[in-house]
Amino acid sequence: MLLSSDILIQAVANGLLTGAIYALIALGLTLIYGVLHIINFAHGALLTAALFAAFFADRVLGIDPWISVFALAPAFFALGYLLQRLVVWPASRGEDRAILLVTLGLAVIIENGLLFQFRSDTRTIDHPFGFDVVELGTMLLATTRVVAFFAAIGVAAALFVFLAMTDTGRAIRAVAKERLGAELSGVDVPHIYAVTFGLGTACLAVAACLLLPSYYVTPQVGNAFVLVAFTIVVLGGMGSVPGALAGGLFIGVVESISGLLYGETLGQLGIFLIFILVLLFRPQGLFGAKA
Amino acid sequence: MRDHLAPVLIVLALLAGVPLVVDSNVVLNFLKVALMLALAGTGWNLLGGYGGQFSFGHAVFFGTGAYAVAVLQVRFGINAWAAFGAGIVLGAVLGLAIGWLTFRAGLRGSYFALVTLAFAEVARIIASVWPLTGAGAGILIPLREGFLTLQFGSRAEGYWFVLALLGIAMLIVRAIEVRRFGAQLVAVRENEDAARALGVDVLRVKLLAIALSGGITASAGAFYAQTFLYLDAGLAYGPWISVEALLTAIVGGIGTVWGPLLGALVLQALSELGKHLGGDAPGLGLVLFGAVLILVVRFAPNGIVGLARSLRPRRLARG
Amino acid sequence: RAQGGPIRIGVIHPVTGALAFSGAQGRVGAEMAIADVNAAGGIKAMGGAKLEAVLGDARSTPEGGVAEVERMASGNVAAFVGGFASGICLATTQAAARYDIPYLVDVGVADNIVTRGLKNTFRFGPGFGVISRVAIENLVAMNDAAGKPARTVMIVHEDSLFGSGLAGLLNRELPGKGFEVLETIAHPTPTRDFSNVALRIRSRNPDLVIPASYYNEYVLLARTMQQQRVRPKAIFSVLGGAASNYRFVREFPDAARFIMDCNHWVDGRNPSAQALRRKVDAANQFFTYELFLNYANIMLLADALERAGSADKAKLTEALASSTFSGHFMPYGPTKFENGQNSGAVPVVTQVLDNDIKVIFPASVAEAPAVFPVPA
Amino acid sequence: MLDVTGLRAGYGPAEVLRGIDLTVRAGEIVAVLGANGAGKTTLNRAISGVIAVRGGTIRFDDEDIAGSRPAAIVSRGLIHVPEGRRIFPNMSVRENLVMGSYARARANRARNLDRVFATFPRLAERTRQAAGTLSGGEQQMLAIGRGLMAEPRLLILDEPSLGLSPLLVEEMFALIGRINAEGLSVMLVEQNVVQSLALAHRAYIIEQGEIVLSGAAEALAADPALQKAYLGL
Amino acid sequence: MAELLAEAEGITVRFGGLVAVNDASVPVPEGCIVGLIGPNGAGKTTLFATIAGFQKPNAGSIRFRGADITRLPPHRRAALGIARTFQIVQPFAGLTVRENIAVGAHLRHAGRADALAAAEAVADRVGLAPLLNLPAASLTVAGRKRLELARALATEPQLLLLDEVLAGLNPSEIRDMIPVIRAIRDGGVTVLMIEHVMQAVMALAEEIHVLAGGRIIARGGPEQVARDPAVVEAYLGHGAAARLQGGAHA
Ligand SMILES: Nc1ncnc2c1ncn2[C@@H]1O[C@H](COP(=O)(O)OP(=O)(O)OP(=O)(O)O)[C@@H](O)[C@H]1O
Ligand SMILES: Nc1ncnc2c1ncn2[C@@H]1O[C@H](COP(=O)(O)OP(=O)(O)OP(=O)(O)O)[C@@H](O)[C@H]1O
Ligand SMILES: [Mg+2]
Ligand SMILES: [Mg+2]
Repeated sequence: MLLSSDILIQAVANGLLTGAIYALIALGLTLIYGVLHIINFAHGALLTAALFAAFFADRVLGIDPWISVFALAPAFFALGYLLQRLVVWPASRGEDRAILLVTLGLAVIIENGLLFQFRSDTRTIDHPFGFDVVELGTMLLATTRVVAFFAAIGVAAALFVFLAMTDTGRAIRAVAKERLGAELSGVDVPHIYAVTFGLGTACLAVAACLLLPSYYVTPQVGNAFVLVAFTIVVLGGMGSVPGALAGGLFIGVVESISGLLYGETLGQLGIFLIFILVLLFRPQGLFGAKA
Repeated sequence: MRDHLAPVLIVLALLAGVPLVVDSNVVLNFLKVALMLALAGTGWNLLGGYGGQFSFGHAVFFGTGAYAVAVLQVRFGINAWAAFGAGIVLGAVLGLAIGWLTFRAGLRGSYFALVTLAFAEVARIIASVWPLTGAGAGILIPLREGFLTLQFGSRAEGYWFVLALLGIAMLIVRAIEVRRFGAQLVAVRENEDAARALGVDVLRVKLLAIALSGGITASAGAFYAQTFLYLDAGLAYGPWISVEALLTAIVGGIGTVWGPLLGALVLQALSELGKHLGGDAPGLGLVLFGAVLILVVRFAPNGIVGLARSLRPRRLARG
Repeated sequence: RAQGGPIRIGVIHPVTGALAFSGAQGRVGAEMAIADVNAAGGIKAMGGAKLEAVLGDARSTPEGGVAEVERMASGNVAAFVGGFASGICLATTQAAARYDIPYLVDVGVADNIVTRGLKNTFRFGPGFGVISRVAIENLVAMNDAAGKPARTVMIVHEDSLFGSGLAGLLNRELPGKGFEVLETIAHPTPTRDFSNVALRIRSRNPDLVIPASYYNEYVLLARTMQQQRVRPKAIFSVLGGAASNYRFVREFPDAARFIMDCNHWVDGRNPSAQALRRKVDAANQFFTYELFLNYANIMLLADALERAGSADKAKLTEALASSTFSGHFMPYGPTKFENGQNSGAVPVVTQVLDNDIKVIFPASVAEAPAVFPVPA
Repeated sequence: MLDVTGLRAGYGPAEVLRGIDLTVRAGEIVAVLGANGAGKTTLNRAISGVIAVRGGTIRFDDEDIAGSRPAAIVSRGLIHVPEGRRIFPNMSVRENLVMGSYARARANRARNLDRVFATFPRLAERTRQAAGTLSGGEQQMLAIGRGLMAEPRLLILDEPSLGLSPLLVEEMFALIGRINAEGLSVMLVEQNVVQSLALAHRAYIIEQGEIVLSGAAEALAADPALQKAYLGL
Repeated sequence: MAELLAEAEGITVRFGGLVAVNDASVPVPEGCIVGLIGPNGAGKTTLFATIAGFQKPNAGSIRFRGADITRLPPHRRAALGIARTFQIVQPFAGLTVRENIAVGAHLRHAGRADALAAAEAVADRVGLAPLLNLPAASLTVAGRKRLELARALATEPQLLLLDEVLAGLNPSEIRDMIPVIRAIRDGGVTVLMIEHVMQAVMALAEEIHVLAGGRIIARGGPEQVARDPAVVEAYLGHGAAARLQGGAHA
């Protein structure tokens, strides 16, 4: 098949735009994974919840997602914080496999609670820039996605600095590997766990507000993103913020190019094959430290 | 050694008697599905519970067993029983292949979990485009009831069949538990380096475990295909199957013979209960199910087997 | 059953899980029909016996559907309606067959649902084979009528049974009918982004785009095409979620305008169809094919009950098999079941015109003339 | 400064500490000695709030801290350098030390870092190495260094000489003496009985969760029963 | 001197830029107790890891009973009769002490009953008998050290590598352990031990190798090594050296 370089370049650009959103979702996952050592099965459901929140902010209160993000991100931080403090932690008592089940239970509750409350309709918003494009040479890039791209990169960068430079960031990393040691250094472990969960959830709120103008909401919508996010987390190296960002962008481009060449279905295969290859040759992920 | 198998045999015999005293198809259907999940969970438990290798992708085995039995019958005209056996073998071989790729590369813990998840996804995508598996259209096993076609006319027969499969699987697990292989498997779960230092061939132990695990879970998939007679990629390889396999084992009691069976029964019952309490409002039943799941975890952190043990007077460790 | 007690009807749909939206729509249709039958005096041949819906949730899986069949069979239902997805219908019809309880398939378009020799299984709507054959015939006829404006085609389809089956058929049939298929693009459900698909369409610039996708993907595709300024001469879809969905028409009128769809649809001129439409609007629901197909199936069942004069399984099955029901609002004519398939069932072509969905083909049931090719 | 009375604690059904009474006065080095499994580590864990206290009181600076959270106890300046090092393996040596000043003495972080590096030059050479790859002895130094970063008022050291070479053990005890001379109180849990008693002012002997002997270190060192039980003489 | 059971020859191990072990050779005569001492970070544990097969050397070879085993994986070496303990203990935390030891015993005993019986016998030898039914997680550090020893012994090794198994014991406990280790040697097991507890090394080892900065800086009999000025400077310190001298004369 003949593909002009124009098309290839635009496909790469599209991939990067999508990848940034993936990265943001993966970022939340990798944070929670890195500290709680567990794959948060409720991540997809929480993303769905965030999308619903952004949707109703727009529909009912008339607040554009790009504005409401400034309220929803803190609100979802609080939600995540409280979920961890009041549900996940007490129910699991910090046991890895119990956390797994609790997050699974949460996912079922959130997803079906939304279904029960709002039914399974597909909802979309009519965003003022919904059909605008940024023209870059021959490329037409959706304005909403370009904005999302830069916002996502910004959030990732901020998070990276936060983890590397601040005491709370260091405490998060410390708790991740050595709980007792952290406790004896004066770290309030349940608090740090909850902060981490809150941060991961806040990332979802940001992702939701960026996604909504070009996407839709249903009670199952989050899951499609989370499967990719899992891949990205491993690809980038578990717990690594730059890894999640790079992995997200990389996966976005791979998906885009292989989708272009082999069709969207087989294009998905491209993601997972890359994933398996990376794991076989660099099991610690692109940015992961060796075990 | 016989003594070790006795409790399993007794319970199996009791379960086998159910259709003789209960003639509600609702109950039998309930039990049949629960036993099928228990079977999938028993496979998961061997690798995840005893071997400590948590898989999030056991659908890859379930689906392969299911597709094998369907494709071999439909496309190649192979007898259903032979196809069923082939499905189990294929599950085991696939287990070996996946194990060889992942364990050799030293993948463990959550990495392993996510790699298996990826394998299941790859399988799902392949099955959704490959003409042999019916691609997107799926594959339908023609309806022909009979012993030779392994399609049972009565609910009881199907029930006994899956019970027999589960029984064999449980006996295998029980036998492993009291042998060298079992001890080594558990040692690998607890600490690979220490196991290696004590002369355990960690790779071999894991490979054997994943092969057995794959075979057992594949038999559940084969049973599924042979019962519902229709498969598509989402049904065979969908992520929910992977979740149910691990859920039954963990809720029941990880690393125990009884865990998956108890877990499957309890989870199925909870799901029915949720449905009952939630009424006809879509979603409400599952919300209740999720809430109860969290409560179960809260009050039975070591699974139902663990709960039962803690209620009994403390027993000295097995000797 | 006590004389004069209500007649229980098992209404099984996937109202949770991936298919929840379609399942819920189907349930609404069945419940509306049952209410209407009861309001009109119930089953007169049975002394005005009322119908009672026993609701079931198949949870979007075959085993979920079977569990509901078992539960309801032990609760003495006279018949089943529903299923929605082919995979569920295959399993539920088979389970119901063990009890010889008649089963009316609402949507489930897979042809083999009715070719397995199950005596209890009836499908009122058209199966996949008929839909796709008619779709191609209609497309060719419309193109011919308009002076063959469309010659090149791109197909975008979801990768499960319905999309890939259709794409295969189109690829086989269209070249012989004067069309050139430039490219066929498969995508999974869900697909997160259609930018590249739009990109490819833009670069190949086909006259005609044929999407065969479920609702969410369809909407994303149409939106992305609009955004990327992809404007083919027509978008002609088959069983295509959005082109026969009022939500889409309302929310994205620009993206939806002039889209055509070959699908299950009511005879828009039929008064009872119009009445139902009003009722659905009043109830703040969307008028979708899942809804009215279930409605029609209940009507068909009520008619069979009248003729059988009994809720006895064998008699009811017999009455269904010999049914010549014509009091429905589908453009099918009187029902006539051959091996359980209603042989008169056909799809029609609809188009989004003036923010409404109108039947445009075949002429015998058309409400409005087709706009084809689409004005630039 | 630290006043423990009637302390009881344990794990699950097993009660390990069965009424411990112990005091550390300001400026003292107190050695806690006892056989394996006597409950020394459990005592430390109970004092620093890592495990629940089942009875008795723990007063630090005249306030009851029994039942407080570890973070709160650390903020008061009671720092526990745990057995088995418990450093952060994924973080660099420097970051480990910085974490030591998470709850206390943040303002003096830079100064304290220099002090720790001066005390343990080996760590200064390895500031960027991941702590998990340090040798056993290096990890021990790091753990103590991390504890010092919080400017402790009372330092609990659980077997600090474990795994150190004789030379370093020597230096370690000298170091403890030095920081004590600067005014820091130390509670020292050790198996290195001879040197501990030589360094400490007072000592307690724990057996099976109870204090069986206590007094001035010199007197204990001369006690024949103790010599037989713990010095292998 | 007895025949060599095992020999590490010219071993070099690098971690990135760091040379942890630098061209070190350690011969281990059969039937002996050989000590390996040296400052923290000298590379002792790393050298052990290469002998047991956990660490690939960048250069050098490992010989066992004359055969080159440099490329064998750890479990094959265990089967040949090399057992190691871990300085940072690695118990099977979720298992009981008995089950922990039985894993080692299974190397030579296929049957469950045999392995458990062997485990109990070994537990007796190292003083773990009263703790057999406890979960390994509840052992104290010293208990875990014993467990390391017991598990290794249960594999019925010919060469036993002990990495600081006496650390964390008090002097009288160390005194009690010395005969245990000696008895192991007398039972025909060759021992190579890393130990910082000099009294024990001096009492047990027939030959001592001193590793510093990755290199062997001294070797010889205990008395000789303890007097070596380089060893005193790098490792013992003058205080300890003096005490050892005193002890030796006492
Ligand atoms: N996490 C735990 N769970 C259950 N029991 C424990 C746990 N930790 C310690 N124990 C038990 O508590 C008792 C006291 O242990 P502790 O660690 O306090 O002893 P110790 O005096 O510090 O010994 P050592 O000198 O070996 O470090 C021991 O019998 C031990 O088996
Ligand atoms: N995986 C690794 N990566 C980087 N450096 C390492 C690694 N393992 C060990 N080292 C370094 O190699 C050197 C030797 O370590 P080793 O553990 O062999 O020392 P040791 O002699 O056993 O010391 P100790 O007596 O303190 O246990 C140390 O400086 C250590 O930091
Ligand atoms: Mg201790
Ligand atoms: Mg060492």
